[in-house]
Amino acid sequence: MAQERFEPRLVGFLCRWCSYTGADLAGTSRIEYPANLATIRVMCTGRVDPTFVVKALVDGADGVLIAGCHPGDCHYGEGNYKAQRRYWLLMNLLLQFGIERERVRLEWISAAEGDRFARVVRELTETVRTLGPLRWKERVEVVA
Amino acid sequence: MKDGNQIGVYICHCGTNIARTVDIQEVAGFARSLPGVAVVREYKYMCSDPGQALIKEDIKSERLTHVVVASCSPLMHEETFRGACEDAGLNRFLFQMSNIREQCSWVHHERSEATEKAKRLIAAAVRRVAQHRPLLRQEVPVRGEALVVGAGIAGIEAALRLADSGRHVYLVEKESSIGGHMARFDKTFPTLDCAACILTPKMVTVGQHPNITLLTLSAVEEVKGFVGNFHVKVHQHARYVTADCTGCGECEKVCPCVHPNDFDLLGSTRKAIYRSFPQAIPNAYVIEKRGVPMCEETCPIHTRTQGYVNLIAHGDFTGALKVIRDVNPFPASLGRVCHHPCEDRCQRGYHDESLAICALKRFVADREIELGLSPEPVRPEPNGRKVAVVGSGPAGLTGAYDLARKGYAITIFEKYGKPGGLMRTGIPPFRLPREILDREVAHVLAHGVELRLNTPLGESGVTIESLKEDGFDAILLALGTTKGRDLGIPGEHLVGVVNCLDYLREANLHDRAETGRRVAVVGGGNAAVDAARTALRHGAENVMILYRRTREEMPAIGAEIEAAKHEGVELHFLVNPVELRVGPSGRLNRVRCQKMRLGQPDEGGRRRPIPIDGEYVEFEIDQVILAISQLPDLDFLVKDKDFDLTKWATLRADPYTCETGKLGVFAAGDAVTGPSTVVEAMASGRQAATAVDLYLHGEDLDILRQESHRPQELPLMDHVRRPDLPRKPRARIPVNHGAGISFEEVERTFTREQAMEEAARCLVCGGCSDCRICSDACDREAIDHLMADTVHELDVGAIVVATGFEPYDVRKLPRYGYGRHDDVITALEFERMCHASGPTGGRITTKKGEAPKTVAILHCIGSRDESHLEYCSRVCCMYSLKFAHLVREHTGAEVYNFYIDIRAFGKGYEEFYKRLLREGVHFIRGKAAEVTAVAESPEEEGKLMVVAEDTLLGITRRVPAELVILSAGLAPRKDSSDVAHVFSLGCAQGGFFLEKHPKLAPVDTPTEGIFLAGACQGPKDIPDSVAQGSAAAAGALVLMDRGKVVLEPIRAVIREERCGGCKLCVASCPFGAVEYDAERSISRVVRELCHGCGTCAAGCPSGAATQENFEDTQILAEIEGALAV
Amino acid sequence: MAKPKVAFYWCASCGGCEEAVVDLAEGILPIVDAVEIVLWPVALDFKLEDVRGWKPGDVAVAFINGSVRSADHEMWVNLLREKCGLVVAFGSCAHLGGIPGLANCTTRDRILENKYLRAETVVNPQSILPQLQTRVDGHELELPELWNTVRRLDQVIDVDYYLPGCAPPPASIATAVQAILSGNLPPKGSVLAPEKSLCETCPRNRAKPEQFTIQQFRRIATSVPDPEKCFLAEGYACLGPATRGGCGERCIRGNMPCRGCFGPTPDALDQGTKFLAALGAVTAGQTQEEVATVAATLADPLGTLYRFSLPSSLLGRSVSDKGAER
Amino acid sequence: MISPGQKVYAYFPGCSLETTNKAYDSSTRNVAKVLGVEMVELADWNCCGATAYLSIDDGRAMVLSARNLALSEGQSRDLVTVCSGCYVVLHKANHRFQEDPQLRDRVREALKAGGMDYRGTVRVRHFLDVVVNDLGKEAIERHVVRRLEGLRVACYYGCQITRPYAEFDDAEFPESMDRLMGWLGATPVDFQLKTKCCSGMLMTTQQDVGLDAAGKLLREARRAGADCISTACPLCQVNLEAYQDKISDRAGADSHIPVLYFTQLLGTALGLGNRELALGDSLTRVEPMLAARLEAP
Repeated sequence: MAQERFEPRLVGFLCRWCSYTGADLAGTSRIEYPANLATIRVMCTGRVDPTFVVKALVDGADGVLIAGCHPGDCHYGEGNYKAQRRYWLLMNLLLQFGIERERVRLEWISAAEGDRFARVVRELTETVRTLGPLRWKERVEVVA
Repeated sequence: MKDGNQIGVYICHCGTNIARTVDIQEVAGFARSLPGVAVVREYKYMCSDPGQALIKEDIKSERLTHVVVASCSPLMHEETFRGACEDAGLNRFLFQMSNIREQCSWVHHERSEATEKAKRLIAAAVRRVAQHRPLLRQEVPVRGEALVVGAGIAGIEAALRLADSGRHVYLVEKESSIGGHMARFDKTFPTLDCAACILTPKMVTVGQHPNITLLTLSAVEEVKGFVGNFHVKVHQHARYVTADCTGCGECEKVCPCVHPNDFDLLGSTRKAIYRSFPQAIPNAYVIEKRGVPMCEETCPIHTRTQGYVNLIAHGDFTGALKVIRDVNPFPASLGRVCHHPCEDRCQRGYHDESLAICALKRFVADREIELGLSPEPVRPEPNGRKVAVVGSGPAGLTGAYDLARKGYAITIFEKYGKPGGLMRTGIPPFRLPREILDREVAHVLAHGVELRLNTPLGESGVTIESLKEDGFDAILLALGTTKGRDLGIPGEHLVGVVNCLDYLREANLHDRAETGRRVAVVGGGNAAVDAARTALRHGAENVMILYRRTREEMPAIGAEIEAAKHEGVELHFLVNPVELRVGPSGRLNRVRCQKMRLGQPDEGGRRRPIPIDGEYVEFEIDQVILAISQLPDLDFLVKDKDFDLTKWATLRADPYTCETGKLGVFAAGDAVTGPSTVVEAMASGRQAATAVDLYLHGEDLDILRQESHRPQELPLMDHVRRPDLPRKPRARIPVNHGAGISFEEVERTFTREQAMEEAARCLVCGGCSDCRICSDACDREAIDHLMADTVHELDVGAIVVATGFEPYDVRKLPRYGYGRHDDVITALEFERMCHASGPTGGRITTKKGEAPKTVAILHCIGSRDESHLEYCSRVCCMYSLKFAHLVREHTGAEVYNFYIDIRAFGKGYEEFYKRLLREGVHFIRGKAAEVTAVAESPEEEGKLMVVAEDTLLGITRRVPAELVILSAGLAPRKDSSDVAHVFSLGCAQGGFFLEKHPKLAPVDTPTEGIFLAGACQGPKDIPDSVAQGSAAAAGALVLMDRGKVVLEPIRAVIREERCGGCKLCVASCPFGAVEYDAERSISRVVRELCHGCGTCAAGCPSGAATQENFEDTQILAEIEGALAV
Repeated sequence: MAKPKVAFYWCASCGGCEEAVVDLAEGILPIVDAVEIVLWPVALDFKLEDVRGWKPGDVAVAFINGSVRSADHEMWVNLLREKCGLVVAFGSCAHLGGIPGLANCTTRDRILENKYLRAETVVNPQSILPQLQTRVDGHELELPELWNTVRRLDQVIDVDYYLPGCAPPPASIATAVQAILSGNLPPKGSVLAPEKSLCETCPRNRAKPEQFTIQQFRRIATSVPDPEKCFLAEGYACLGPATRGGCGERCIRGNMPCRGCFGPTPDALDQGTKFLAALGAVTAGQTQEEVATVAATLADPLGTLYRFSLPSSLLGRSVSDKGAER
Repeated sequence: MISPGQKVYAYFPGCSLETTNKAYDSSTRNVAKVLGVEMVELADWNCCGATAYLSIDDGRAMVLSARNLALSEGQSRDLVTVCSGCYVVLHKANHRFQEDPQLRDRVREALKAGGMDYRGTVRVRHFLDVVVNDLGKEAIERHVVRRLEGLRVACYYGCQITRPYAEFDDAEFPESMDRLMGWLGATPVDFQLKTKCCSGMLMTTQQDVGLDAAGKLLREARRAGADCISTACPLCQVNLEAYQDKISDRAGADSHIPVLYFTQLLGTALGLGNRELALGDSLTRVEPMLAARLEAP
C-alpha cells in the first residue's frame, strides 16, 4: 500500500501591515497554496520573540515562517531589522540543537505581494516536507 | 485557560465563500469540543445585522465571557464585531477573530484540507481569547490644520474643500507653481473643454484663499507623531524672488542665462529667472540656482565667474568687469598671470574643452583700457579707523582694497621704490606690462589709500610700535618673500651664482641684470621660467633650466614653459646640481649634476626624485640662477618675542583669523603661507582684511573658524556628453610672435567676437550665473540672490498625499526612435504643441515646421508591457483619441491610431470613440513594433515608417508618418519610494501608493490620518483625481470634526514590580517612547509616544515588558491552539 | 521537644554546594544547634538501609543539590521525597540542570567514548567501556546506568522550594533555613530569590548607556573587560538582564560577566531565547550579510545562553550529537 | 606573471574561433595583451552546449555548458567569451541553473559523475562588455596610438549579445560598441538595424530568406554612409561577409561593404599590425579600406 504523504504543520507569524495584508491579498486574488500554514497576526515582526518560534517547534510545528515588511518599509521604522537580527542569532542556536535552518524562514512580503506569499508558503511546505517531521517532543524522549 | 469561561464561537458561511470549501458543520462540531466553549453558532452572514444580533443575544442570555468569530479577515470586519460585543456590554477586547476566508477558503481548494485548517485557526483563536482581558481605549484630540502634499488637480481640489470648510490648509508643492500636469494640457477628453479655462480659476482661488498657506518649491522631509497629531518638517527651497514680485518680467529680459524649458519641452528654452507659464500661481518669478559651480568654487577669491562670462556672451562688458571688481582689483593683471584653477573642473571640459575663463577676464579688462575708460572707485563714508598695511604685494593691496571699500583710512608701507611686490619685482614685463600693473595699483590707491614707498619694516623705516603710536588701530603685515633659498652645495658662493629673486628684481625694477653667456637656471617654478626668459632678453646666448623632476611635476604654468621652449630655453629634467666648479680661469664654468629618477609620490602627490648612484652629468655654464624656493625676511620682526616662525621659516599666524602673537597685528600673504601664486596671495590678503574688520568692530573672530561648508561638485548638466550639443573647441589666445624675444608682451587678448563666442560656450551649470543684473532691472527690488532655504515645522491633524505621477520615460523603448527621429514626440510634448501658449503657439508641425499630412499615434507605450509597466495606464486610449481629434481639427491630416484595445471606460468616453470613428480616424488593432527610418522600398525613402502587426487582418503593416506621437503610460514618480518612506506608506505596482482597501477604502491608507488622492495611488484621469481629492478631504474632515481619535490599546506596558531596569527596551524603541527612571532603576512607557509595535515586549529579557492584547500568554496560547489539532 | 531532622544529599554535583554550606562558617553553628542533621554524605557516614528505615515525614526537610542523570540518583531522590516533609532543590544543578546539564548538547555514548577512549590522557588498549554488571574475582559489581539526558530535580520528583545559585550564596542559605525553621514559608514552588533581574542591583548599571550597538561579541577568554563599564554595552554576552538577582553580584565584582546561574526571571519562559531576543535590539547590522556576520561572532550560543539551564530550556536538549561543537 | 591591479579573466574561445573565425580569436588575444588584460584560456573547455543541442535536450545541453562553468568556478574569475552564441548559451545555463532546482540537481548529478561540481557563482561576460565597462574610456584612450580619425563605422551587435539577457547594454538599442568606436576616434554612423537579424542559420537552410535579411543590413550600412561594419559575433560576421556577391546580384544593388570584428578595429587603433589582427583572413576588402581611410601607422 502506498504510504501517506507527510503533511508538515507550519506556523507563521505575520506582521499586520505588510505580510498579513499580503496574505489577505493572496486570498482576494484566489491564489491557491497548501493548507499547512496557520498564521498568527502580530503588529510587527519586531514583536516576534524567538521564544515563540521555539515554543511552536516544541509544541509540534515542523516549520515556522516569520514574514514582515521589506527593509525600509517597516511601519515602525526598524522592527523588521530587529527581527532579522534575532532570526540570525536564533538560527545559530537552533543549529546547535540539531534543528535544520531550513525549517525556520524569514521573509519580506509586502502588502502587494499576495503571489509572493503564496509562493513562500508553497516553498516552505515543500522544503519541510523533504526534511520530514520534526516531532520534537518524541525525538527528545527517544534520545532520553 | 481561566476557569468559568463562557466562550461563544460564531462561524460565518459568507454566502458560499466559506461554506463552499469549508465543512461548516464539522468545524462547528469541533468548536463545541474546545475547552471553555459554551456556544457555537453558524450563520450565512455573521456581519449582517441578524448575524450580529445572534452574538449580542448570546452575550446577554448565555452570559458569554469571550467571543470568537470565524469569518473573513480581521482587517475587514474586526471593528464590526468588536462593536457588536461592546453594544451587548462585553468589553470589545474580549473578542478574537479567526480568518477562515482570505486565508483559508479562498486559497485552498481541497475541502478536507480547508476544513482541517479552519479547525486549527479556530482552536488558536479560542485558546487565545481565553487569555484576553478587558482594555480601555484612549482618546486624544485632533488638530484642526491639514497638510496637502502635491498641488496638481487632486491636491488643489482637496485643499480647496478643506479650506472652504474653514480648516487651515498647508499646501506643499515641489514645483515653483501649482497646477501639476493639468496645467500643461490643452484640451480635456471627452468634452474637449480647455484645461486652462477650468483649472485656472481654481488655482487663483488657492492663491488667494485666506485658509491656505501655499508652500511652493517645497518638500516634506519628515513626518512624526500619529493620527490627529502629526508633526511635519517641510523644506522650502529658496525662490530668490520675494513676494513683492509683480511678474512684470523685466528681469527675464536682461537675464543672460538660457536653459531648456522643461515645462514647454520640444527644445524650447527659458531664462535662469523664469515663470513656468503665464497663469502660474504664485505669479512670481523664480531663479534656478543649482549650486556653486566649480569655477567659482576653485577660485581662491571666489569670483562669480559664470556671472561675468555670461555677461560677456551678451556683450555687457562693463557689467562683466563690475562683477569681477567686486572681489578683484587686478582683472587685467590676473587675466595675464593667473594660474586659473577655475578652468580645471569646468563642466564644458567633460564635453569638449573647458572655457578660456582667464583670457575672458583679460579681454574685458583690456577693453576698458583700450576705450580709455577708468573704473570708478567705491568710496563710502570714512569710518574714522586707521589701518596700516605693510607690503604692497597682491596680498597687501587686496587687503587695502577691501578695507578701503569698507570706509577705513589705509596707509601702505612699501620697502622698495615701486609698489606691486612680486607682481613687479618677480613677474617680467613681457608677461605683465608695467602700464597695466601701474594702472591697477592706481585703482586701488584711488580708494583713498595712501602709499609710502621706500619705507621698510625696521629701524630704517617703521616699526610695529611706531605704527601704533601713529594711531593705527590695526596693522596688516603682508611682507611677502624676498630671500632666496640656498642649495647648500659646494661652490654656491662663487661669483656668477645669483639668486633668482635678486636677479629678477634687478631686471624688473632697474632693468639692469648682470647676465652670463651660458646661463643655468635651477628650479621648476614660475620664477625659474621667468628668470630663464629674462636672461634671454638680457643677452644670454644659451639658457637652460635644470630640474630634478620631469615636465609633469613642474609647478610653472604650462603655457609659460611652452613659451620658454619656443624662445629656445633648453629644459634638462631629472638632474640635480651637486657642485659648482671653477675652470682654469678661476671663474665658474661648470655645474655638476646628479642624475635622478622618480620614486613614489610624496604627500603632496608629486613623485619624489631619487638619485641614481654614480650617474652624473656636467654642463658648461658661466652663470647659475638659483630658483629653488623663497623665504620671507623676518630677521627684524622676530626680535620681538610676540612674533615667531614656523618650521618652514614663515611667520606664524592663525590660519583662520590671521592673528599674530601681537594683539591688533595681522599677517597674510607669502610671508605666512610660503611661496604662492598672485591670486592665492590675494585670497590670503582678503582673509586678513575680513579679520581686521571684525576685530575693529569688536566681534568674535572665532566665527572665521567655522569651516564654511564646501558645496560638492554640481550634477552634470543633462546635455553634457550628449551628441546634440555641438562640440566647439575653446578659442585660442593670439600670440604675438612678431615680438620675438623682446620685452614686448607675448600673449595678446581676444577680439570682441572671439570673446563673445568663447563666453557663449559656458553651459551655466550653476543654473543662474549669479551676475545679478536682474537685481538692477527689478524696480520693486524683489530679487534677493542671497536668499536661504527655509524649514517649516507644522503641526497638523490629517495629511493628504497627492504627489501625482510622471509620464513613462519613452527613451527606455528605443525601438520607437524617440531622441533619434525629430518627429517622434511624446504625448506631453504634443499637449504643449497644441497649447495656444506653447512653444509653437498651438501649431501642430513637424520639426521642419511643415504641417504633417499623416500622423501616427502609438497607444500603450510602456503600458501593458511585461518588461516595462505591466498595468494599463487607463488614460492613454482616451487622450490618444483626443489627440486624433485635435490633429484632424487643426491640420486635417490622416491619423492612424495603433492600439491593443480601446479602453473607453468612463462617462461619455465610448461616445467620444464613436465620434472619432465617424471623423475618419484610422484605427489599426495592433501594438506598434517599431518606428524606423530604414526604407524597405523606394517609396518609403525619407519617411518615418511605423511597423505593426494588424491583428485584425493578420498582416504586418508599414505605415508612413510625418509625425509620430508616443502615448506613454503613467508611471510612479521616481522619488515615490522616498515619499512612501517619509509618510510610511506602502507601495504597489512599482511605486504607486497602497490604499487601505482597493474597493472600500480607496483614499485611506493603513496609517490612520493619512489619505491618498489622484494619480499617486494609481493611473487616473481628471474626473477621478478630482473625486479622490474631495474624498480625501472628506476623510480628513471626518477626523477633524470628530475632534478626537481613539487610540487602540495595543500599547506596551512595563510592569514595574518585575522590571530590573536593564534599559534594553529603551534601546529597542524606535519612537523613544520608553524612558528610564534612574531613581527607581526601572523603565517606563510614555503611552502617547508608543505606537504599539511590541518590539520592546519581545525584547524584554526578563519578560517585564508586554503589549496589550498581544501579551506573551495570549500569543503562546494561540500557538498551542494552532498546533493542538 | 526534638530538633527537626534535616537531610543533605548530592546527585550529579561538583561539591560546591556542600562548600557553600560550610561557607556559612560560624553561621552554621546556630543551625546545627537548631536541627539534627541525619544525612550528609559529604560529612557523615551513612547507610542506605538506615534511610530506607525512616518513616515518611520523619525528616523535616531534604536539601538536594546536583542534577539527576543516573538510575542511582533517581532512586535516591525518590527515596528522600518519600521520607521528607519538604524537598528543596539546592543550587543551580538541582534548580535548572546546571553545568552537568550541558551534557544535553551531546549524547551519553559520545560522552563515554570521549571520556574512556578518545581523551588524550586515556590508556585503554582493550577499549573497555563502563558496564552495568561486571564480575571481578567472583564478585558481581554493579554500576548505575548513566542517562542520556540530564534532568533537573523537579523533572524527576516534586519539589517544594528552589534555592538558586552556583553555588547558592551562604546568606540566602541561612535565610532559607531560617524560613523553614520558623515555618513562615512562601507559596509552594517558590524560588527563594528576588523576582527582578540582576541589572537592578548591578553596580555597573548606572554606567550603562541607553543606546548602544554591539558590532561584535567579545569573550573574557580573549579580552579583558573594563572594570567600570557595563559588560553588555562592551559586547560581552552578560546574561544579567535575563537572570534573577540575589546572587550578590559576586561574578560582576570579580570582573566576570553574569553567566546566568540564578536562572530566568519568573516571567521569562526561556532564559536563552529571551536574552537572544533582547540582543536583537542592540546588535549591529542592516543587510542580511551584516547581520549574519555579527551573529556569527557570538561563540557557542547554546553554551553561552544555557550554561546553567539547558535541561530547563524549552527545547531541553540537542538532538544532534554535534551540539557541543559549532 | 601577473602584475597587481592587472585584470585577469578566464577565456572561452568556443568552437568557431578555432575554425572559421580564427581572426576573431587572434585579434582578441592580441588586443587583450596590449590592454594589459590577462586572458587565461579555460583549460579543457568543451562545447558551450550550443543552440542546436538545446532544442534537442536542454538538460544535457545544460550539462555541457555547466561543465565549462564548473571548470572556471573557484578561480574567482569572470568567464569571458567573444562568441555571442557561447555567451548567450553559457548565460542561459547559469540562469536556468539558478532558477530551476530540478535542473540544478540533474546537472550537479551529471557533473558529480565526472568528479566535478558547480555552485552557480561564475559570471559570464562578453569581451565587448569587459573592454567598455571594466577598462573604460580613460584606459582605452591611453592605449590608442593610431586614432581611427574619419573612419565611419556601422556598429552591428546582432541578436544575442543583449537578448534575452541585457546584462550590460540596452536590449534593443545597445550603444557600447558605438561608444568604443568613438573613443578610438572613429565616427559611429546612425545604424538603426544594429540588432536586427543577420539570418543566423537560415543562411544554410533557407538561403533566399537569409540573403534578404543580411542584404538589408549591408545596404542600410552603406546608406548610412559607413565605410565598414563592425561585428561582435562569428556567425554574424560570416553571414555578412561571405555572401555579398550573391546578395548584390539577387537585390540588383551593390551591397558590398567591408565587414570586420570590433576587436580588429580596436586592434588597429592600438597599433597592432594586419598580421596580428589576421586582417588577411577577411573575405571583404578590409585592408584596402583601412589603408585608404587612415593615415599609415
